[in-house]
Amino acid sequence: MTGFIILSTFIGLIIVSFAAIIQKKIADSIILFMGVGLGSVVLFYLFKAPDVALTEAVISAGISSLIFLMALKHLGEQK
Amino acid sequence: MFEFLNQPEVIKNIVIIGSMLLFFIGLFGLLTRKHIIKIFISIAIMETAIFLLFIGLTVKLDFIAPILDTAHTNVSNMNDPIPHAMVLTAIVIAMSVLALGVSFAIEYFKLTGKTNIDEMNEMRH
Amino acid sequence: MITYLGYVFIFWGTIAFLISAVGLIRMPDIYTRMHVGTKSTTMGIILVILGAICIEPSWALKLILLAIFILLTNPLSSSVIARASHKDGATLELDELKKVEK
Amino acid sequence: MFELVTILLLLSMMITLYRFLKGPTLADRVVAFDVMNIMGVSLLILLALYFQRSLYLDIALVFGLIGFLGTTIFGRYIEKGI
Amino acid sequence: MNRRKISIKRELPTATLSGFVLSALLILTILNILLQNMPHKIETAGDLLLKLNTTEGVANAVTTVVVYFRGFDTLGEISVLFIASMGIGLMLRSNTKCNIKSESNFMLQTASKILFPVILLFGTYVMIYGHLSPGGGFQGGVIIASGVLLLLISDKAFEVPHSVIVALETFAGVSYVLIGLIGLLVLDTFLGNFLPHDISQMGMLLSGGIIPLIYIIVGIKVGSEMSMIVQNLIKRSDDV
Repeated sequence: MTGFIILSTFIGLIIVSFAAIIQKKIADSIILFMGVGLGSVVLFYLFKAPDVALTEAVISAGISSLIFLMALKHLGEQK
Repeated sequence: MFEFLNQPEVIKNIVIIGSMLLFFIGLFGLLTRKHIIKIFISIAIMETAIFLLFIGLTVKLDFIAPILDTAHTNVSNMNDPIPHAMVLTAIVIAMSVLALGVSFAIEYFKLTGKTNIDEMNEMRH
Repeated sequence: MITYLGYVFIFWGTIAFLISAVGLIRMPDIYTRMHVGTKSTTMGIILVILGAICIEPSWALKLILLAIFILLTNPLSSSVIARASHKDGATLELDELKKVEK
Repeated sequence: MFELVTILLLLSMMITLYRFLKGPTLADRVVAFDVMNIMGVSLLILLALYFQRSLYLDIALVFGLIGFLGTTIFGRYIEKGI
Repeated sequence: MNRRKISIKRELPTATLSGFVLSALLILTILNILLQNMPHKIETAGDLLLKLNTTEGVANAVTTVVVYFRGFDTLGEISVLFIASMGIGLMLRSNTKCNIKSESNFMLQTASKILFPVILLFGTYVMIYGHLSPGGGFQGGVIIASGVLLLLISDKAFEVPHSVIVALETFAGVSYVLIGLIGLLVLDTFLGNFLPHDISQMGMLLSGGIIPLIYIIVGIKVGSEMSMIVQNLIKRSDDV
C-alpha cells in the first residue's frame, strides 16, 4: 500500500510541476508550485523523515508563496 | 493490495526515475522560459527533486523513523539520520537564497524596467 | 467493536471528501464551488478525526487540538477568498433573481 | 478496510487535482488548493494510524495551524490588498 | 486570407528537444545500473551515529546530528541566514516605508489577534521539544515568522520595531558562541554537552543537556531574521 501511494504521489507531482512550468500567467504558476510543495511533504512523510517533512511544510505553506507573490507585485506580468 | 510495489528494488526505481524526471522538468523550464520569476520557480522545483532523491535513496520502508520512544528502543531497525540532517540544513539555505535572488530582481527592475531574461542579457553588449 | 465504529466514521468522512471533489468539478462558478468545498471538507475532516479518536483513544489530545486548529482557521481562509473574488468582479452563473427583475 | 479508505481519499484528491490544473481563474485554483490541503491533512492522519506512531501527528498539526496562510495570502493578492 | 507561412523547424525546436530527452534517458539508465549494483548491506556512518546516540540521552537522532555532531555547521548556517537577511535589508531599503494598500476584512483582523498567540505558543513548543519529537529550532523560528506574517498582512499599521530585532539577534548570536566556548573550557570540545544528561531519563524534557538551550537560541535567531525578511518584502514602497 505504501508503494502505491508513493507511485501515485510521484505521478501527481510530475503532472503539477510540468503544468507549473508551461502556464501563461505567473500567478497560476505560483499556486501550482505550492501544490508541488504539498506533494513533496507527503513524500517525505512516507520516506520516514518527519523532520524534513515538517520543515518543508512550514516553509512551503507561508513564506515561499509570499516571496514569489511580492516579486510578482513589484515586477508585474510579462509585457 | 498492490503488494509488488512494496519491494525495495521497485521503490528504488520509482524514486530514481520520478525525481530525475522532476529534475529534468525543472531544467527544461530553466532553459526555455523567459520571465525571471518562472526561472526562480524552476530552480525551486529542481531543488525539491534533489532533496527527494537524496532522502529516497537511503530509505528502507519497513524501518521506522530515527526517533527513540518508550515503545521503540531498538536502534538496529531505524533509518539513516545523516541525509535528514543534511537536507534539513539545505532547505533553509535554499529558501534564503531564493529570497535574496528575488530582492536582486526587484532592485534590477526598479533600475532598468526589464523582466525578460533575454533583454537582461543584451545589457552586456 | 469501537475500532469498527472508527472505520465507519472514517469511511463517511472520505465519502464527504468524494462528494466535495465531484462538486468542485460540477459546479459552474466560483461562489458555488467555494460553498461545496468548504462545507464538505469541514465535515469530512471532523469525521476522520472522530474515527481516529475511536481507533486510538490515547492520541485524543493531539487530535482534538488539530480539530480546534482546523475549525479556527478554515472559515477564515474561505471568507478571505469570497471577499477577494467579489472585489475581483466574479458573477453568479445561474442568477435566478435577474429573471425576476426583468 | 484501510486500503478502501485510502483509495477513496486518493481518488478524491485526483478529482480535485483536475480542477486545480484546469480552473479558469486564479480563485478557482486557490479554492481547489484549500480543499487539497485539508485532504492532505486527513491523509497524514490515516498514515499515522497505519504506521502506529503518534509522533507523525505533529506534521498534521502544523498543516492544520498554518496551512491556511497560503490561501489567505493569495486572497489578499487577488483583492489587491498587499 | 493571407496566411503566413510557418516553418515547423522554427516553431518547434525538435532537435533540441530530442537531444534533451535522449540525454535524460541515458543519464537515467546509467544511474539506475550504478545504483542497482550497490552492495546490499553496508555499514554506513548513520548506524554508528545511531549507536552513539543512545549514549547521549537524546531521543531524536536528527537533533543529535544537527546540534551535537555538526554544531559548528549549524553556526555557519545561521550566519548564512544572517547575511541573506542583511543583503535583503540593504537591497530593499527605502526611506518611505509604505503600509499595505487596503484594509482587510473584519474577520481577518479579529482572527489574527486570536491566532497570533496560538501560533507563537506552538512555535515555542516545536522549538523546545525538538529533541523528543520532530521539530527543532529552524522549524519553530519559521512558525513564529509565519505568525508575524499573519499580523503584517491583516493589520495596516503593524510593524516590528527594528531595535527589538537587533537586540534579539545580538543576544542569540553571542550566547550561541558563549555556550560553545563554555563547552570548550569544560569538556575540551566546542559545544560539549556540559549540562547533566541521564540516559535513564530519556524522554523527559531536561534529559537533553544543552540541546534544548541551543535550539531556543537558534529559534530566536531564525525567527527574527525571517520576520525581518518578510517585513522588508511587504513594506517596500513601489514608486518605480
